[in-house]
Amino acid sequence: MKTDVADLGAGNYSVILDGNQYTVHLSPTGDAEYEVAVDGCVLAIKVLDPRSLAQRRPGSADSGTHEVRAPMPGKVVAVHVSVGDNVGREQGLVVVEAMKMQNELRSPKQGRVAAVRAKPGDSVTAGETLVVVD
Amino acid sequence: MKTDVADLGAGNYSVILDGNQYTVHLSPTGDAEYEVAVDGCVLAIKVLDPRSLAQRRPGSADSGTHEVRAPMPGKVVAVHVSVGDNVGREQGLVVVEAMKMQNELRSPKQGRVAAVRAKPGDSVTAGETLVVVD
Amino acid sequence: MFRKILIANRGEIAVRVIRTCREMGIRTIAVYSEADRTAKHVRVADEAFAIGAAPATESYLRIERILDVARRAGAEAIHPGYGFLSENPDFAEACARGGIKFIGPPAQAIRSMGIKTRAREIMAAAGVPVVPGTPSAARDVEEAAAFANKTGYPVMLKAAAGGGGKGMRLVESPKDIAGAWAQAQGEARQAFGDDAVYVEKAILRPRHVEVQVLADEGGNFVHLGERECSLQRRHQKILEETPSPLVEGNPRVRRDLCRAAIKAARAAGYANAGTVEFLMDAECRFYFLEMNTRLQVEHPVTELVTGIDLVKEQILIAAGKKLRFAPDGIRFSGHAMECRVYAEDPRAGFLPSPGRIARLALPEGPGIRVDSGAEEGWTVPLEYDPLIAKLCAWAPTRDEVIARLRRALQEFVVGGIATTLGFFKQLLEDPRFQAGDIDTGLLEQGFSMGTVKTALPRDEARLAAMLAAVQASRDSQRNASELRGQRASRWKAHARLSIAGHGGPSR
Amino acid sequence: MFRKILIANRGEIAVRVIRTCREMGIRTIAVYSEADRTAKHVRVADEAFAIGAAPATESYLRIERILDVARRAGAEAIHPGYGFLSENPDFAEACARGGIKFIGPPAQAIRSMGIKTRAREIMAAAGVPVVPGTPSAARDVEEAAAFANKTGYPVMLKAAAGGGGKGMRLVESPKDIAGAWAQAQGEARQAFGDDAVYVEKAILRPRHVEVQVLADEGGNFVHLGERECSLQRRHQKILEETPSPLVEGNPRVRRDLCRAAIKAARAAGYANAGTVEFLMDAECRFYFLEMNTRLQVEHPVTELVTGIDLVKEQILIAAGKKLRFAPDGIRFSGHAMECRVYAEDPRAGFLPSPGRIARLALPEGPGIRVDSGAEEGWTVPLEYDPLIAKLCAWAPTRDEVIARLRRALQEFVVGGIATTLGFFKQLLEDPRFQAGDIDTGLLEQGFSMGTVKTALPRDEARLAAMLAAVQASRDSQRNASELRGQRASRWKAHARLSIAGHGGPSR
Repeated sequence: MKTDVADLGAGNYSVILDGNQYTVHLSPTGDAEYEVAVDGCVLAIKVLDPRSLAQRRPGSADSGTHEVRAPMPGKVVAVHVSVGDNVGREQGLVVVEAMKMQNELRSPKQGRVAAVRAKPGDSVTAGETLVVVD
Repeated sequence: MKTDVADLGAGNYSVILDGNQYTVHLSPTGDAEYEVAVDGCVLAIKVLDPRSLAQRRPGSADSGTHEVRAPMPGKVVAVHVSVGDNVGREQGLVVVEAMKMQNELRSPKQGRVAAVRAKPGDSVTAGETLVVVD
Repeated sequence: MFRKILIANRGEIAVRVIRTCREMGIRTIAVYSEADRTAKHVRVADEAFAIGAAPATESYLRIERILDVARRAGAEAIHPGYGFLSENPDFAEACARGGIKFIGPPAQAIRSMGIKTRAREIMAAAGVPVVPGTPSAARDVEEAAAFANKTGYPVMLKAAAGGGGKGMRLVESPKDIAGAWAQAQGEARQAFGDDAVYVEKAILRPRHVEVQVLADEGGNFVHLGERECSLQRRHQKILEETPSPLVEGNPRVRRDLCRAAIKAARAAGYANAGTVEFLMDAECRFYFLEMNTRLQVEHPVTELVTGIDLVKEQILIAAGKKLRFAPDGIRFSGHAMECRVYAEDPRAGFLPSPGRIARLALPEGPGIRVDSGAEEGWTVPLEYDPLIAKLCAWAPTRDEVIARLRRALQEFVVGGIATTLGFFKQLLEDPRFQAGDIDTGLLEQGFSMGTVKTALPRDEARLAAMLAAVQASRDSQRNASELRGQRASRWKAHARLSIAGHGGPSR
Repeated sequence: MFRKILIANRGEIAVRVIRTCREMGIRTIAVYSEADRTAKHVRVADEAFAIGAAPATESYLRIERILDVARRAGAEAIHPGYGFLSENPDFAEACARGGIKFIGPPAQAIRSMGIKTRAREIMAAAGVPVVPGTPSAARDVEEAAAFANKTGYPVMLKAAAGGGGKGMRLVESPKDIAGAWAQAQGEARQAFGDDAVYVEKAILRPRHVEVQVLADEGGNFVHLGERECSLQRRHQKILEETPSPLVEGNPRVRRDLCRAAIKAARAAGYANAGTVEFLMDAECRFYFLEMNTRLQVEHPVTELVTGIDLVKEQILIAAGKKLRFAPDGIRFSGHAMECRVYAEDPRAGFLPSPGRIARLALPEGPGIRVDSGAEEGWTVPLEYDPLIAKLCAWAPTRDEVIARLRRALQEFVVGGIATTLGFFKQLLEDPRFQAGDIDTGLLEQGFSMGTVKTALPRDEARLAAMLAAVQASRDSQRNASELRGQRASRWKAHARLSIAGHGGPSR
């Protein structure tokens, strides 16, 4: 297959594969990690360097603790739980408001509230941990 | 007068003077030198730092020698003069072509051709000296 | 004619109004909150004045501050845009008291149309069809339930001071009415400071069809045809078009609808530009819903099929000019649609997505119109409405408009934040939408980015994405190495890739 | 219908054609030279193939290479755009031989209209008015002088194979004819490889008015009204509009003009989209000038007042479809204008200004259409035509179009290279232009960026510029200091400034 990649600047690439042209938009989301838009679809891509592979530690994905993070910057308008509360899956924990819209963050699992790091009136940034569920 | 300057990024500034709003586009043309577009007009502005003022040397503007430079990148299609030729003011010296358009460069003064640094077929960049008239 | 107009708004609509003022040779005054100093509406205005802190209650909703700027800067008129103070009769009155022309209807018309129950009364008295309902706000849940039992379920609870879907609840059966009543009251109180709620018979699978009207201050009225606005999410319009696919084939319905709109505007004592909204059932029976006493977000589609600049007409009317169009003097041509581009992430339940716009490339070419309040490099603030741009298309036929929008969406790039652009790409492929078979429930029921089956792009497109990523990674590594003054690392061209895909239809 | 079309062109017109193909569901194939790998027309196409080195003679003019790509990629038709091979009858024939449909007229029509003297002959025989002149190329300067003496000066010398103003000379008196003859011959030889020159009576202060025609392959013809293209520099159009301000007030002239255009197209044996150009004197007498056997640069203004997508009609006609419009079935609405945005520096005698586009902000909003071949970050190559974008506006009246363009020009930002945007800002303020009193000499005689009196912006705007510069300088110094890890230098807020101004009208 004949491939040709041209950098158009500002995260845009023109990729021609056997004559078929694709415009690809990349936004870096981390070290060698990209959110990639092509054909109106968005893909998350991580480029794995063989060297960095060696340094990777085995995954610790399933430890049982979940952090509920703000999905967007905004303002906390309500906190429904306290430390020690038992919560069900999908139970509402915190309400964050941005752009005139309120969004309720729910518990990803059944469990116990291990920490509450937000109170009504707080301004939060995207990705900030608001509640920890054990 | 109440002044307020806001940086909009990419060389754009919003300047509000007693309520009147101006959008100013700056392109740097050198150290603290800018081409500035405001109100559809273009100004050349140099910001003089008092420290750098001290270092400036007296101008050597009127030495009598003139360099005729390419006003744009392009290709030399004709050279009408040779070293030693006497030329009149406005006499054609070199023809440069770019974007399907031919442009004749003329002598800025009456004088003698001291150097010819281009020949037909040469690719030249903007600002490159093509002919020196003494 | 006015020499100076203050625009008491922000975002795309402020920019939109400024454009027309500029074309008319009228000097423009922008106002801005602390969050908007670098906003586009400030930059395109001739004059700009700060009016307070970021929350709208501290700035764009402050009547006295805005009037103070108007007086200081010598504004002769104020255009309120939509939202904020545009439907606030106290603002219209305060303008009048201050000797500044409010570009909109008389305060009395705003006030009576703003109380939904009062508006219904006026319309019923004028012979405009209204949905059967309680004549005014229900006293309590018992009165609401009694009406529902008499009329039959389902019914709709609605805030009397309402708008924008706030304080609205559909009740399907008697057992749900108590809970819904409490919710509707609570929302109404929070949103409008008024918990009055009334009850209407629910129209099933209704379509939202509205009529644009213009009236001068001498009592002349004209309509500019209908707009179909049935595509909504959480009672917010998301895509609008004209003509309405349903009404288009029924000239008699259109005639009756537009006549009813004029009748409604007359009954409201209206002047300037306004919109009469109707609910329409599948048999094309229509009922007065409410009157919006301002310019609508979706006004460009009407402009595209009539060639009339509605903001210009608003200004001319406010300046006391007579209507320039006879009722039969308006030519309608072709079809137009508008996509509201929101800073929301459709792949995450339409969560707001404020942030910096790293890249902005607008679609161009035949039949495309864009109205945006955003610029590359600008940070979308989180304090306001998430509408950042409106993408409109015109073409001779509806099918061609859809094809054109599809093309334009491929050209439209907003980088750095999530937007609803991808959502529209999918919506345009929906067979029900393409057939014009739409109602206000379509997006909630049969269609959403979360529930619709999404496919990954075909293999080759995925490969292209990977190659670009490898290349970018290589470039950044090289740059990083150079910066650190180290030797370029040996990069394995056959680096391994991990890919996760979400969203987007297959090509 | 074709499933795949190859676009044998580059720049804005290739992008323009691709847009319509995409809307029609037709897959597009771009071709590109080495200088154009990152060009927009490549990026918006579905497929893209390299065809050679940067000079057009090595790529975009290579018939065999283009046909080879068409064959390999499975193109069923080729759209030639304008320029390059679009009026090359050998290319049209080669396409036909290769079994690929050429989207344009029959080779025979291109050939006969391409030889200017032959075209004149055909038109005179068909009863289309032509300018009095030598029936074919003059044998020598003596024959030219003899004709000039008989008809009376001034006369025009023109290259028989000409176009674009090359090989054209106005001769005002007998003493100039020998020199002009040599120059015209020389230019004609260089530009077209053919030094045949003919003589015509010169029309003084002529207007350039052209008529858009469409013809299907079954011999049906329709016109889409006239375009006024009198605003030219060095015989290159720079601003076009429709309707023509001169013709607009003369329905009889328009009728005769459009009839003559249809007659001309018939006489040429024409099919597909074409344009019949006329010279018109102040008394509205018109004379056939030439026929352009392709899509014109300025076709969007016709699209804006008719709502017809000319590229779509071209493709439908090439696919054998019957014309979709009856002669009286086309509705004309309002007024439209086009500004050609060139990468040229109007403050330096319109020198070409290739280079990197550091910033690109397009105008938007009501009535604005942009067709560009440029993108932010892209470098305009120096090998090709300097046209980077076309800014068009539509409005109900000519005055409103001018106001709209003026507004749009304030929004249009191209950073990094010089463009003709500033030139248009001045042109739109010219009273003669505003009055519609234009002829092909206006820009050369009464108006140029060099000769027109330019004013500096008013004091306050200058001050704003200075403040921004001081701020930027301060920022960059701070950044530089931080990068170097040094302590931020003490910057004197009252830094001295030196200012030199050029260009631009006062506000």
